[in-house]
Amino acid sequence: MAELTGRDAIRAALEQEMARDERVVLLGEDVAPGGVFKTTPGLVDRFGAERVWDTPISEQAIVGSAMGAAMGGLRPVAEIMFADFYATCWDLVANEIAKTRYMTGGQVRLPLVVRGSNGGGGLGFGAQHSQSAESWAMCVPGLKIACPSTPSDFKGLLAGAIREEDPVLVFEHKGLYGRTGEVPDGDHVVALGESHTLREGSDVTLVGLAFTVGICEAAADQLADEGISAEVIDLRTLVPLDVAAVLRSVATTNRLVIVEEGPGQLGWSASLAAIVSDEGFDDLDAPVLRVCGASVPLPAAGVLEEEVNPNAQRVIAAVRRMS
Amino acid sequence: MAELTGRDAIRAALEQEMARDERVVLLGEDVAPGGVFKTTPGLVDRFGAERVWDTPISEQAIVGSAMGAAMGGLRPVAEIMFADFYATCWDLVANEIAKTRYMTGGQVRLPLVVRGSNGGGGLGFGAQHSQSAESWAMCVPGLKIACPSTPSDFKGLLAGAIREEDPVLVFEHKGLYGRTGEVPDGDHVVALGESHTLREGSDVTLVGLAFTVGICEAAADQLADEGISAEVIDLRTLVPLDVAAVLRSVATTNRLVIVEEGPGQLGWSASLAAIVSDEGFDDLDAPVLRVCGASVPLPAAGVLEEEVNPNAQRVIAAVRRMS
Amino acid sequence: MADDSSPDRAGTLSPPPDAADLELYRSMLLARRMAEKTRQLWTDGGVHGPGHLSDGHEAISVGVAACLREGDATIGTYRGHAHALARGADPEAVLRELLGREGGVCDAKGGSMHITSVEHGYFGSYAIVGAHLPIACGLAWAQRLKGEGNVTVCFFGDGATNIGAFHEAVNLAAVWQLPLIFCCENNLYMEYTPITAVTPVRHPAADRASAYGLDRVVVDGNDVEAVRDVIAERVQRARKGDGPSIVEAMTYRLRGHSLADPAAYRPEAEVQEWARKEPVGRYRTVLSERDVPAEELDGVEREVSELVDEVAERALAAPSPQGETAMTDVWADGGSAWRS
Amino acid sequence: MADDSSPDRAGTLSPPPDAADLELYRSMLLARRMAEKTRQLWTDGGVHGPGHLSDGHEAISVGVAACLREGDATIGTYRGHAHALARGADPEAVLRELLGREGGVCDAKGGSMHITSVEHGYFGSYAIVGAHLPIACGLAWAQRLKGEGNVTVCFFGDGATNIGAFHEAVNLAAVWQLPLIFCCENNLYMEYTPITAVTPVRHPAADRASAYGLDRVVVDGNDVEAVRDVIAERVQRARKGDGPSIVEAMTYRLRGHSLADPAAYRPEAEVQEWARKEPVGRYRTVLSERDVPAEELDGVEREVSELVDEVAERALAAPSPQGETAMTDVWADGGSAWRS
Ligand SMILES: Cc1ncc(C[n+]2csc(CCOP(=O)(O)OP(=O)(O)O)c2C)c(N)n1
Ligand SMILES: Cc1ncc(C[n+]2csc(CCOP(=O)(O)OP(=O)(O)O)c2C)c(N)n1
Ligand SMILES: [Mg+2]
Ligand SMILES: [Mg+2]
Repeated sequence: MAELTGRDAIRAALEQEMARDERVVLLGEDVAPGGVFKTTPGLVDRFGAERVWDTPISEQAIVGSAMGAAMGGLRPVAEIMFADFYATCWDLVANEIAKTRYMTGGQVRLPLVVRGSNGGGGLGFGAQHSQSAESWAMCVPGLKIACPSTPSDFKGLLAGAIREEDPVLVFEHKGLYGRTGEVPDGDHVVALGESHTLREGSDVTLVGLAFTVGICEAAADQLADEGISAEVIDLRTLVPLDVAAVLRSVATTNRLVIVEEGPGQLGWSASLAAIVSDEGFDDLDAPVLRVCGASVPLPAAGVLEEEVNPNAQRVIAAVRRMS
Repeated sequence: MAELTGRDAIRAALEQEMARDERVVLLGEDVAPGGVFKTTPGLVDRFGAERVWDTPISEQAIVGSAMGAAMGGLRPVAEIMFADFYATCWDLVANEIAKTRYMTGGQVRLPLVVRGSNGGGGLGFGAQHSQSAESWAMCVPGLKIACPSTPSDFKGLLAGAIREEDPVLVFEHKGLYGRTGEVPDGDHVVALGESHTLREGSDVTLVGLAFTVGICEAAADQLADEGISAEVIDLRTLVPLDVAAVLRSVATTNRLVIVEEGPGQLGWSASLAAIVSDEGFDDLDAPVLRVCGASVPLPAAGVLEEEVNPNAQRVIAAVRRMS
Repeated sequence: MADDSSPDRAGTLSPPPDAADLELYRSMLLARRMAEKTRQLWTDGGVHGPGHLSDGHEAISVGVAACLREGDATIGTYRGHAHALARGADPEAVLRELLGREGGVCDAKGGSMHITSVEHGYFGSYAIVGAHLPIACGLAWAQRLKGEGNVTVCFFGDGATNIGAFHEAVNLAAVWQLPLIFCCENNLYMEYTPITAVTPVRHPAADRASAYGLDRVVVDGNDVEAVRDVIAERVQRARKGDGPSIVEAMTYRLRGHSLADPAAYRPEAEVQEWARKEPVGRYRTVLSERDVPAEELDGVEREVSELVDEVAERALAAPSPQGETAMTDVWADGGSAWRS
Repeated sequence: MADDSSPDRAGTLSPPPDAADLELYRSMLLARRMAEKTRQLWTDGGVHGPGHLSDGHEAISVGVAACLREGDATIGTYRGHAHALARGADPEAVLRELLGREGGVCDAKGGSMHITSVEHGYFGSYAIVGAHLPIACGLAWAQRLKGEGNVTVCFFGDGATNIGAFHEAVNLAAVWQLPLIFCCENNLYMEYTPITAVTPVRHPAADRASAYGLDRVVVDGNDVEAVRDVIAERVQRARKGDGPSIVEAMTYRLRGHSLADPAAYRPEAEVQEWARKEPVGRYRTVLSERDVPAEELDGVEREVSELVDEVAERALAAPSPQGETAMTDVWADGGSAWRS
């Protein structure tokens, strides 16, 4: 075990996978000089410029090339600097990468990863650099979606994504790049589709993803002081979605609060809430509640960003509303 | 009243609004020759080439120009031929049009409409020309979203959208272009945000949007034969979303089935289901059920498309599951 | 033709020159007859959904395929039937796909706009204008890393030159010196709009080449040998590591943009002029002038027509796919599960 | 300068020539001092979030603004403070925005990357590379329809020339003959990567002009009068209906890409060379050589420095915005309700 930051954990996963499999190649803007979030330093020195390509500012060319390279037998990892920029190449992601295996009757595999920074995290990046784009992706069948919350998962889920035979988008919450945590040494791989129960509890289930997992934990701590025992589940991936684990938990706690950073108008928590409200109907003693970001673009000023983001107090308020 | 097709109703709305307000201008691919769905024939003759611009195949330039033109004082109506192609200009739609008023502290208004064909409708257009992109838009605060289901609303909601001071995306279901219906003559405008209760009922509420409204009606007909009285609500717009009307209905029927054409994985029905499951918790005698498209890209062959689309039988099965 | 360009696998072992000519003729005829058959099947109601044929364009797909070898990749648009066939795709599997039958080349999931035959090096037909140009960059990048001297040819229309993906892809290919030939089939129209009405240069692909440091290459796209020769040279460069090319091939659709389009927007004189220049009849004349006997040419025509009739009959007799097919092959494990 | 180009509203009534020169100097100095102040406020922790300054680029925003009149529009990037100021945006409102205070020019919702001052014709700073070029087309289209001879100038970086939106926008502007000047600030780098490493032509904007039927125009972007003169000519053409232009102005950032970037990737010799060419000191030398007395120049400098210090002090004293501000102005009715 080593204590690593999120960004170093990503680098460790890339190094591990590139060393293991020479078909793994990287591409993106400024990836050779180390990346603007410092997730790729030194990789070009170890693996050479043919495997670590610096691209022009051409997101369509980046993810399109990743797709073509995967069809041609490589296992590319493309970086999209900010997930908001998926909008500049959404056609390639949503219409081509997600659909081509199916449309060709399974003639191609697309083992590729697109990774990049996601979410706000109080860093003041504003409306065009802070979105939670994982929900955009979940609207489109054919994409796997991973959203790690710890340095260990930053490494393990990225390695798992690279080993998948299907396209995976990895959303790295930018508020977690700098947080440290224990990361297993050596080959560390987490398979996609398994949620992680961080703590068990009996009164309410709190479900988070990426940055909001920490919010759930903070809320659970405070609730514990009030004598309320909260179970905390980190979903880890949206596709595959570990609905079974949430339903199992709700069967015990009978209450569910889902915490999503993105706008409440529409996002992944709505899907999970709708499913659990249906399939867990008989287990639920209270409505499933969602604590989400406000349905506005993210404002720049710190006090305003705080105003619209979910936080532990809002989660606690939701739990109180249930009892 | 005249009996018009959906496509003629659109043309009528455009003509009505262009005649009323010379700031209303059109742009898009092949709009001058009448459009591939024949929604704009003759408008260039009446209003001139300066107000009906044929563009290159440049979706970013089309919607970007619409935005700039709106900032400059026009009221543009841009056509995106197939809603799937929003993916090629999603940055302009989701990151610029949706956010610029907010990001500039209200310095600009963006009275603009982007309209285009949406959904499948059994026409065999396949995975890249049949998506239900309205849910992509709903993930992004700052866009109003209209999805008409009748020729009358094709005209009225489009006119209403053009008169809005905010950006509106109008999703025209391509399976409805050819269907006919009564359309009021003269100035016909429907304000955004008001759902339409097509028939009242006491046992279950069926909520549809665009093409699925017809599915709800067909299901309601058959349910009536079985002695089940279904209320049918046409949402008409997703933003603003008329949650109040659905909650009112559920307060009477105590049961809700939502029918969405897009993939069940994530879409607008999840948001509505989550909200009603929460706010209507005490009224509900059964879980809110969603009948959605399968979570796969849309296959081309007719028999396969049928397999994945929602239909009246599935709605009826859902209603039966509830009792 | 360049020494290292062997004929497509659809051909036979090193044929003598005139046999190669006949093979070009046969291959163009196959594309033509398949288009005609498709139009008929559509008129009869058997082909459902949109369809985009390329009668008139045949010299391009065939001329290009003649320069390629196993390991080379091609990739194209919704107007892609001829491209698939030219690389050797099975005509029956193509027709089954168009008819939405079991055994369709894409399991009846792709349809007319997505004909793909990866085993023949045709990596697919993409229906959103411009999207496959960046994808082609990736195919060529993989080829370059493998180091076997293979190349990719990417087909696209004149209309595609105005979309952003075109610019990003050609630029990237030029920066990375990829073994990639961008082949524009300029048929003078996007859907209903003449390309000149929406483009500020005369040759929408070739006149942009200099923006990427590439040569300006325009070729008569209705002359199959001219296409072959120009492409062969470009392929040879790419195999040697000398980077990408743009080639603009001038051609014309004999019919509408799609099966449903009567193409009334085109001036009659223009249509007539191009009908005279159409590549299949024109190449027959060339071959006749080279003293290929009429019987031999007739024989090829008969053979191809019979083949197409036969495969159409078999395709029409094929069953519809099982409904469950709709739920397969989203993922590499063959399934479509997205939750547990 | 063209007859019909009156000075920006930030200037005074028809000044005599040397006064106009001093005004150019004053305007560049304002941008420079504001950048320096912003860097200091960031170091002190008052500016939160990312920030992109343009010390070194000042001659471009100022040279352009000198050609424009009320009714003309400009639009730029996240590196947009100088562009806003050059058109007359209130320095205090800009600093309040950067500090996230009440009275920020965008109500503290936009921040450093989105400085906008529509009342001064600056239609905003856009933080996603390339996106605002199509938007500029729309502004110019509206101007053209209004028929008042107004123009739009759109600023962007060298890196933006490789994204699809650039291509679509310049093409459309050329086809529609819009009154629009695309002004590339080529500072040799995208973030950390030299533009030449990812572009196959030497001048990423100018060498693409011919792809749109436009002239190739390169100007010394650190020479404020050269910029003004080249732009004035292009503006005049656009006002007359002679369509769009691309102008590539060569410049250099004095510091890193963003406030957080130490810019270690740039060779020291290159940095030194460009430091010698920086536009503000250089123009002071020019004015001195024209016999403008040192005291006069010192006076302008003192005046600008004092102004910036004062507005910074007032901005720092301003309160944070009310929390509810976060929920306003999604819609034109002032609110953000999305459901009933
Ligand atoms: C991004 C996008 N915009 C619009 C369309 C609709 N569309 C399909 S084909 C076509 C015309 C394409 O013209 P061109 O590239 O010249 O190819 P051609 O059809 O002439 O072979 C258009 C506009 C599309 N498929 N994708
Ligand atoms: C579409 C997109 N991709 C990437 C980025 C991240 N990014 C911000 S600025 C920048 C470099 C831009 O370089 P250039 O256009 O030369 O402008 P400069 O910063 O040098 O003024 C990049 C890559 C972005 N904002 N938008
Ligand atoms: Mg064409
Ligand atoms: Mg730059």
